[in-house]
Amino acid sequence: MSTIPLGPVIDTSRAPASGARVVEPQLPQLLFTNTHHLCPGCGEPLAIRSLAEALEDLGLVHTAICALGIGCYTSFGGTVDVEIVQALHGRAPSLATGIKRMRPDATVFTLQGDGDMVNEGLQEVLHTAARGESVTCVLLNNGVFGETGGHMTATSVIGQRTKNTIDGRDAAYHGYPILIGDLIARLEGAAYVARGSVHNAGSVARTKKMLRRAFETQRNRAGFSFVEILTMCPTGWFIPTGEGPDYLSSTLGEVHLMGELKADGVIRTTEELHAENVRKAAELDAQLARGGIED
Amino acid sequence: MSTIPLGPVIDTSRAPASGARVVEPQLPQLLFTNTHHLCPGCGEPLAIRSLAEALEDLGLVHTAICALGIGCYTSFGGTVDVEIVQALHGRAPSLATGIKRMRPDATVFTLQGDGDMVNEGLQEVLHTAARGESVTCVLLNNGVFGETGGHMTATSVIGQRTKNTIDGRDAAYHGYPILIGDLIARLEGAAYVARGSVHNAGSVARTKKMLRRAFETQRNRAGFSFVEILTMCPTGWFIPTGEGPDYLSSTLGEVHLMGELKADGVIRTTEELHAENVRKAAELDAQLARGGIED
Amino acid sequence: MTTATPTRALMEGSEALVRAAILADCKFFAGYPMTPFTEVLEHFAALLPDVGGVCINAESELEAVGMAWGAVATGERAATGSTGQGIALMQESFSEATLAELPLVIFNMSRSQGDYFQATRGGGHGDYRHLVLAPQDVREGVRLVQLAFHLADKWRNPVMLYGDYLLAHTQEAVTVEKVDLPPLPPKDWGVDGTTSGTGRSRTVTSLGVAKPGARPFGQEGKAQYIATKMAYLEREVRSESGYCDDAETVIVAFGSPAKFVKYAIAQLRDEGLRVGYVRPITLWPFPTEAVHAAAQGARVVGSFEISSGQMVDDVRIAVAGAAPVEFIGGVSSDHSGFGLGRLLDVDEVRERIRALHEGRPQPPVPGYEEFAYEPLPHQLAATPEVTP
Amino acid sequence: MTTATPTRALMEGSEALVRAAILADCKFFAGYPMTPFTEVLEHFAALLPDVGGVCINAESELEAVGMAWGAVATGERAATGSTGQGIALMQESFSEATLAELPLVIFNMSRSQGDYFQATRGGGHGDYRHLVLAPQDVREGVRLVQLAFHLADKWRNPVMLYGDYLLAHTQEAVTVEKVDLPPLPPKDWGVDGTTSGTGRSRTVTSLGVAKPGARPFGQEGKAQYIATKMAYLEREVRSESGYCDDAETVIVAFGSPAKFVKYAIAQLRDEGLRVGYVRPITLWPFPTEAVHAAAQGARVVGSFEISSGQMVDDVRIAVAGAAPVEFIGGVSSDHSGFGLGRLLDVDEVRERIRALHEGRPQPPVPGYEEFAYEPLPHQLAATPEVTP
Amino acid sequence: MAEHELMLTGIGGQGVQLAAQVVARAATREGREVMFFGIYGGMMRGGNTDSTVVVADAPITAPPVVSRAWAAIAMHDEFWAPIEPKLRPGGLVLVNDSTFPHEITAPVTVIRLPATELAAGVGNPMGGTMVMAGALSALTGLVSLDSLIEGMHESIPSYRRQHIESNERALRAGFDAAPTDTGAPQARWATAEVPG
Amino acid sequence: MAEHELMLTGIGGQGVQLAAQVVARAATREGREVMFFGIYGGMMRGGNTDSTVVVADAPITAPPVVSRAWAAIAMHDEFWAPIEPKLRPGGLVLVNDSTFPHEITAPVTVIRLPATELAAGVGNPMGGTMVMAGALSALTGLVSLDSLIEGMHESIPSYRRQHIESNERALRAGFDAAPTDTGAPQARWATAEVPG
Amino acid sequence: MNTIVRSRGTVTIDVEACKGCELCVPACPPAVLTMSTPVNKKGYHYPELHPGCTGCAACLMVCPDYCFEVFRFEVPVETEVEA
Amino acid sequence: MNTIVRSRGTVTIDVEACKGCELCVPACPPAVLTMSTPVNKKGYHYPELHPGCTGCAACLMVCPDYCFEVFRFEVPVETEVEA
Ligand SMILES: Cc1ncc(C[n+]2csc(CCOP(=O)(O)OP(=O)(O)O)c2C)c(N)n1
Ligand SMILES: Cc1ncc(C[n+]2csc(CCOP(=O)(O)OP(=O)(O)O)c2C)c(N)n1
Ligand code: SF4
Ligand code: SF4
Ligand code: SF4
Ligand code: SF4
Ligand code: SF4
Ligand code: SF4
Ligand SMILES: [Mg+2]
Ligand SMILES: [Mg+2]
Repeated sequence: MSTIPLGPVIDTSRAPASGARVVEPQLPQLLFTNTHHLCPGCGEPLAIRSLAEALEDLGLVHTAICALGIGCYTSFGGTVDVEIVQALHGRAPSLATGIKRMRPDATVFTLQGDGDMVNEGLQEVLHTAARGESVTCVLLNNGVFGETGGHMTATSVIGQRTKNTIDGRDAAYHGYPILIGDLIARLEGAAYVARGSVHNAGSVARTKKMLRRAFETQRNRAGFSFVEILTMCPTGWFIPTGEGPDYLSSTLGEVHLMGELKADGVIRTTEELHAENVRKAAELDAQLARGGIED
Repeated sequence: MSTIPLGPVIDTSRAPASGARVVEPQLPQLLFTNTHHLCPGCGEPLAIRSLAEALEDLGLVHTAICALGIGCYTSFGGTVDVEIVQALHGRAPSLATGIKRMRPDATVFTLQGDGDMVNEGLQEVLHTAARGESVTCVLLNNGVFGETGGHMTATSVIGQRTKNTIDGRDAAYHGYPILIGDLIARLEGAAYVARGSVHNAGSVARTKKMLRRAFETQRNRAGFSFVEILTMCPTGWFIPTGEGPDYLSSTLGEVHLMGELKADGVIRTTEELHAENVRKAAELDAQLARGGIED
Repeated sequence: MTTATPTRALMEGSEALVRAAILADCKFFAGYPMTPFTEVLEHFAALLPDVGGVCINAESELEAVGMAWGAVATGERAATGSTGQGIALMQESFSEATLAELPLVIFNMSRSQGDYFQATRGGGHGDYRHLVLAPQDVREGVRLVQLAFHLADKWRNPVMLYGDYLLAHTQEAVTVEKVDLPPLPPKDWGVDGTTSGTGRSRTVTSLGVAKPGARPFGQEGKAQYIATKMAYLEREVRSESGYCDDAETVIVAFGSPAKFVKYAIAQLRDEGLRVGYVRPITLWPFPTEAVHAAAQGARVVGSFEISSGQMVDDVRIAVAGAAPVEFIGGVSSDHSGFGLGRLLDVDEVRERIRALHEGRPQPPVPGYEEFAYEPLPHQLAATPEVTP
Repeated sequence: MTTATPTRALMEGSEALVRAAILADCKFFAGYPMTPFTEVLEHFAALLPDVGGVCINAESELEAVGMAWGAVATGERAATGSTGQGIALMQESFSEATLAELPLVIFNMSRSQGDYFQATRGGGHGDYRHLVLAPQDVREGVRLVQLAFHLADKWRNPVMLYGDYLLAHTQEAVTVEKVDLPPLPPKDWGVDGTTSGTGRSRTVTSLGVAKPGARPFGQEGKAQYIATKMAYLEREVRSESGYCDDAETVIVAFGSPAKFVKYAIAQLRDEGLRVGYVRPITLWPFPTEAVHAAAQGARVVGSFEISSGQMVDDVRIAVAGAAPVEFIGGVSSDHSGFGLGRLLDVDEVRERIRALHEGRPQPPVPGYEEFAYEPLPHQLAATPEVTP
Repeated sequence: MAEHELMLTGIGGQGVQLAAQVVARAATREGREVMFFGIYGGMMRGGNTDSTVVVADAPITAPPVVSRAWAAIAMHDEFWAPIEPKLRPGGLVLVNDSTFPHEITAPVTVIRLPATELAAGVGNPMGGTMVMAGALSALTGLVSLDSLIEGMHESIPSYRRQHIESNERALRAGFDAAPTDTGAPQARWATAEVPG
Repeated sequence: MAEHELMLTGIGGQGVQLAAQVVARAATREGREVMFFGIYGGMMRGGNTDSTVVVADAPITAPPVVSRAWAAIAMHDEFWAPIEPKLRPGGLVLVNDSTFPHEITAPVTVIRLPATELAAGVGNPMGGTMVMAGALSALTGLVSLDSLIEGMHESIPSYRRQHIESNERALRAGFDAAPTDTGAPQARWATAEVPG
Repeated sequence: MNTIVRSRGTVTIDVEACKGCELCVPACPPAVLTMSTPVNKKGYHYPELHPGCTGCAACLMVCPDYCFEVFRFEVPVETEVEA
Repeated sequence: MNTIVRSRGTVTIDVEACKGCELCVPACPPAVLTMSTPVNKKGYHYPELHPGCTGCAACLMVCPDYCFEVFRFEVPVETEVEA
């Protein structure tokens, strides 16, 4: 990161009158508004933006149906311009199954949290994956039940702060986290499995690509596709908002390793993922420093 | 297998008057009776016998508590001399958790079928394993809901005959089987994971050893232990009883590979298991031909 | 036999109900085996693919109802089903499906009539109700299945078909033919993906969440909306009455057991006894007016149910003091616990009705006394007051 | 504060209930977060380890009730709990736990009173019932929690504590002290492993399966046994009545809302109006006799509930025509849908009672009209008959 | 009452349910109203197995489990006791003499046939119930022999096709073996004056 | 009616719930019967936040959500409207003049204090509600200043211990700033002749 | 030509418990079990033992109906058998 | 000594939507965003832009409240800045 001397504050209340073109609009086409009631520093809106953009990039906008889980992200049901079938807590993958079987040409995906998917509905997502159902499940994994106040979930990592593990999750008392992406990758019905994150711009860009590949997998009817996205929950982690990204990468991110866990039927090893992550991070940071991520 | 000329029929209605000692009693201590209502050729009673013997071998008889699932094996609740807490279909691992937390010195195990554990209760066993709960889950896997008439379950292998897949399970329509032992082995909370079978005497003997190691794991409070046992269900497979063992080894057995999938924290590869199975089978057959399995 | 050209055939109830569902354009089914519901699932699995439908052998009841929920949300006709315990697991979904206004049809092949409360009061949370249709036999089942799909769509509300072991397994010579029902408006709310990105993307939800431009219920508003909707559904009440005009004794009974009651009452009428019956066809809404009317001139009203007495609550509410109400049924299952038991015998039923009519105590339920609960000494002592 | 030496402290209802449970020797709890039940789980998690107990943050409600089931089967006192939807998921277990005679205690912190049916009729299958205790405030909650554990053990039957947002979150100055309750026999049925291999190994089951020597119920026998047992449980009925002797108008209300009703009635009495109340403390068994007695001299009986009218069924059954019964409550939640809403205001409640007393129509429920259901044209047309 | 209730009883493995099915399908083919319900005493061999078939010309009012029978086919006496009191006076019982030694005292017409032997005689040792069904047709005309044969064809699943011919022989053997001078309700259906 | 209902109202972030908690704990320490219920308009900053505390000498008969108040502490006027009609005639309202310009017309005694400024003056800019609680004590004697201070100690979670001292200063500042000649119900609790 | 067949062990068979599944027959390493011609009370054929048992217990291990008890002779028993 | 700072791009910031989480500040590669001293209507500090923006959109990608729109200049803008 270069450091240049700080000049005067520039007026950012309106677009430059001329001589400039929009690189990124404030909102993707599929978002009605930027008003939402999620907490400051929450990672979920970032994941949802990537999701919307991935659908737009692939021209799948008018085919999208979302089976929506129950968690903080649920309130986006009113602000994304996507058909929604609201699921009960944990049940979205089954809904997606029923929808897809009746509407095989639609792009059917779930949007769930870790509490929704890995606690209450663990069985649903695994069976749907094993069945090779041609749907995409998207997991926003913050390692807590954000909505109910930040309690530990089945994905909280050892040492993670949550409402009921203020001193960090303790394996002896609370058990071990489930690495859901890794489990799903082992199921034959799962064609594409990836884990992204939104703790910095590079990860956001990578995550969007993963979402695109997942939707392509569905378009090609190649089987079940799955994208897990690590998101910050400063509220449930009981930390200042600004510390969210670092806390994410040093706790959740160290255990739930980012990367494409399974693509074209091949499962990646931990070492492969690690190496790739180091390489990609450097590459993307360099691109950003040069002026933007090259698609 | 040697072939010797057949002599006259020997009276087997009573024990030899003298000059002989019992090598194996008709019933293990923990079975009240040999009367049960399971079908001819069913593999479940064989697995249950091994379970009873394993507890006896380890001297754990007066510590045993079974959380019993719902399937054909349920009727054994009345014929085994083991404390039983009858669970609802799928829920035994949670019951076992509650029991063990209140009775840490007891040997707490579940007895479940594939329908019970991998369909209705997939989530229960995975969460219990992830939590590293100090209980043993025992799965009788016949790849069907025997009790309700032999329908396909989440473990039925591709090509397997069941009531609703008389021409064999078809991946495109029904999806792929879940290799539950393999999944559980990947969970950090799981300390010991093995898959046995009862399709011949050698497998029965190996399975009993697995059960012993599982209960030892529990006794040592080393974490969650799991033994899956492949059992014949000629009724649900719609085949003659005598064909059960071969059908098992050529269908279920080829996919759900027998062996210790995880022991002392190490996960075995498919190749390792395969090689071991070939070696062990030959060894045990030789022992049997010589006059009995050496412990 | 194709469903297009109905022919007459001997078939078990489960098959007839399934064929009726397909005739009603049901395109999706998901279920999990459980006696005596299993065959409904089997017939759907066998027959739906032929008409371009899908039947999934779901991995559990929770997943079955979820899949059906998804299918219904697309605007296709879809159903699920189970038996007592499986239905219990689905209760959260039934309640919320009512809030989401989903025309889900539920095949409840119960093990007894002791699931009346489950069906009519639900185990779900909140002020929801769903219609419950209880056919007395296969012939009527074929018609009520079609009505169930119609009413579900008419009201955008779940509808349950309450059957039992006898309905599922009795074989009858039946013609599965179309029932005449009026057309319904197109389902302009079903999702198919095409309205995404248009500014008017559709939402099927039990929550108060709404897209810009849609009705912004909020949680409270949604609950009030549904509560007021339920009052309209009460119009769909249906029942059958017989011999009530001059009846001194009126029996209320539903489902297969009602056939025994009706048969027994015909015999008693032959003997000259003034007995009549009301048979609720909808369990919810309960035919309160029909029962109340029948009770007006009666000396006594009996509720015959194969349970320890559940519908009798609704009978009491309906009768509202116009006559004494007695429960004359009992718990009675076959030895497996899956079917209906020894009490279901026309002779037994007739003698119970006769006893009621003559003011005598009820004969014992077969097998009952043997297993009656014996309270322990400490249970006979009154528990002290703990509140001031 | 240790539980051994009760001191007086300001604490929220959830904490007081949990401390009372621990005082009653509850050793195990498992639950899954859900508003407004979450804090009950949190306090159990914080306090149980101190007394050598265990609280598990279960991965779902199904797992929570399963864990509690296992713990109860050992003979220890144990509990679980949730809110509407989570309770719905547990219904299969509640039903079967009743058959298995498990003294399970359930903390139902509901979002409204619209879960009355769920609590009293269950969504489980079959002829089971469990006791339901509904405290009006924290002070009473502390006592009823202890009673719940006592009754569960006394009868070997599940007992539900029905609370709500107000009970869970209101803070009161309370002393959590022991309630005097008689001793109970030892739990000679609980499993601990030691009876295995003795020929008399214990079995805790909802099925009719039995070991040699044990009572061989069979499925039918078990159902009959439990059905007859339920009749004894009805003895545990509890209620409170006030001003009923000369009341022309009797209001029935339970739980937190009953406190509003009682307060309003005291105001109306001050004005000289002859109004009284009955407050069921047990929702099941319902205080049928107390309500019937109060109704005898009354002109009208009102059921005030925060729902679209559920308990009113039981009121009607109890009154049995002795007086007209009117529902005077309504659906009213706070904006989140989790708490109780605008109708819960003493002024509102008082004017509803006054209107009933004076024979005037009920004032509108705040916010109600705005969201009332508007039937569509095709819904106003009668559905044709389909049965012959 | 123009509803004709037939009860069939025996032990598992004798083919009681199949015979009931065959009669029910035969009646269905003849355009009758038919109701058929089977009760098994468990999956195991040797348990009781009962079946009732009701045939009528108008929609059936009887419930599926009938408490009175116009006729019965008795294949085994082990679980016979509760059936006997259900016979309508003047009714008809066809007894498989080969497996049913027990005497029937109810006021009914009892026809005894060595059904198992007759079946064995036509090369179908398991076909005793088919023999009885054939005899029922001859004795009562409830359904015609042709309908029975067609009903049997429909009732045999595809993987059991090999049994069709021998079953047909058994049906015919029973039809032929039925006595013609019994005083039993012989009349053909259309003109039936059957008791009850 | 010897139940004293106090309502506190403001917007999120002003410390209304804490002040209610402190008063409730103070009354609990004094052996009173106490009931306290808070209502938040959502998690977001700037939403409404109300609280009611009822204090009595006998078990409280009022329900947790009271519809009449004997006294109120008004920290912000944004969500004040529904509160005003609930004041009992002759009651007392303490208004934070710093953030509540709105005029109160109800027939009650209104005491205006520049609470935010007073708090800032003792080095606790967020302590306006503490100032008001102190003033309430001085004006009504509902609870003593000492009890308030102790109640505040109990109410602060361990990781916020650093605020204890400045809160105490704010409580004292409010107690001292309360006018002594208001005609408000000054009497100490034991002899209280409070309205309603 | 006759052979001497040595039996190192023997078994008892609870024929009334047998359900005729035939699993024991191929399981017996020396192949000294065959199915009976008569049936038991439940109507099932059951296994019969011929000389040559080794007492290996394979039959017991695969019998779902717990029909076997297995013995080993202190001194093997010899039987003359027609080849 | 002053420096010339080139801005290849710029952004708009919806300050009233901002919840002051500060995620954008460290995300900006040239570090040209700082948090404001005043607060918005909700009471939050919000980011302010200084010269040197590259139009890389990193801020937009990490802002949970969708406050940014990103532009690139056809011709970079240069600002003289005190070092
Ligand atoms: C059956 C059921 N149980 C519990 C709840 C309560 N609940 C609502 S959201 C939630 C947690 C959601 O966690 P997660 O999916 O991780 O989403 P996040 O809030 O973290 O975004 C819970 C437990 C519920 N709605 N339904
Ligand atoms: C909630 C619920 N759903 C369905 C059933 C019906 N049911 C009983 S046993 C069984 C299948 C058991 O299969 P499995 O566990 O594999 O045992 P098996 O019969 O094969 O030994 C089913 C579906 C039930 N008892 N409970
Ligand atoms: S609680 Fe966590 S997940 Fe929920 S909105 Fe706040 S930060 Fe986001
Ligand atoms: S159905 Fe299958 S599992 Fe069940 S008893 Fe028969 S063979 Fe065994
Ligand atoms: S013990 Fe061995 S050798 Fe003897 S009969 Fe059994 S299997 Fe054969
Ligand atoms: S294995 Fe057992 S049940 Fe099967 S044939 Fe042999 S003895 Fe009989
Ligand atoms: S676009 Fe890039 S350089 Fe410009 S403000 Fe945003 S992050 Fe900084
Ligand atoms: S990331 Fe967005 S919400 Fe957060 S401080 Fe920056 S502009 Fe504000
Ligand atoms: Mg989460
Ligand atoms: Mg199975």
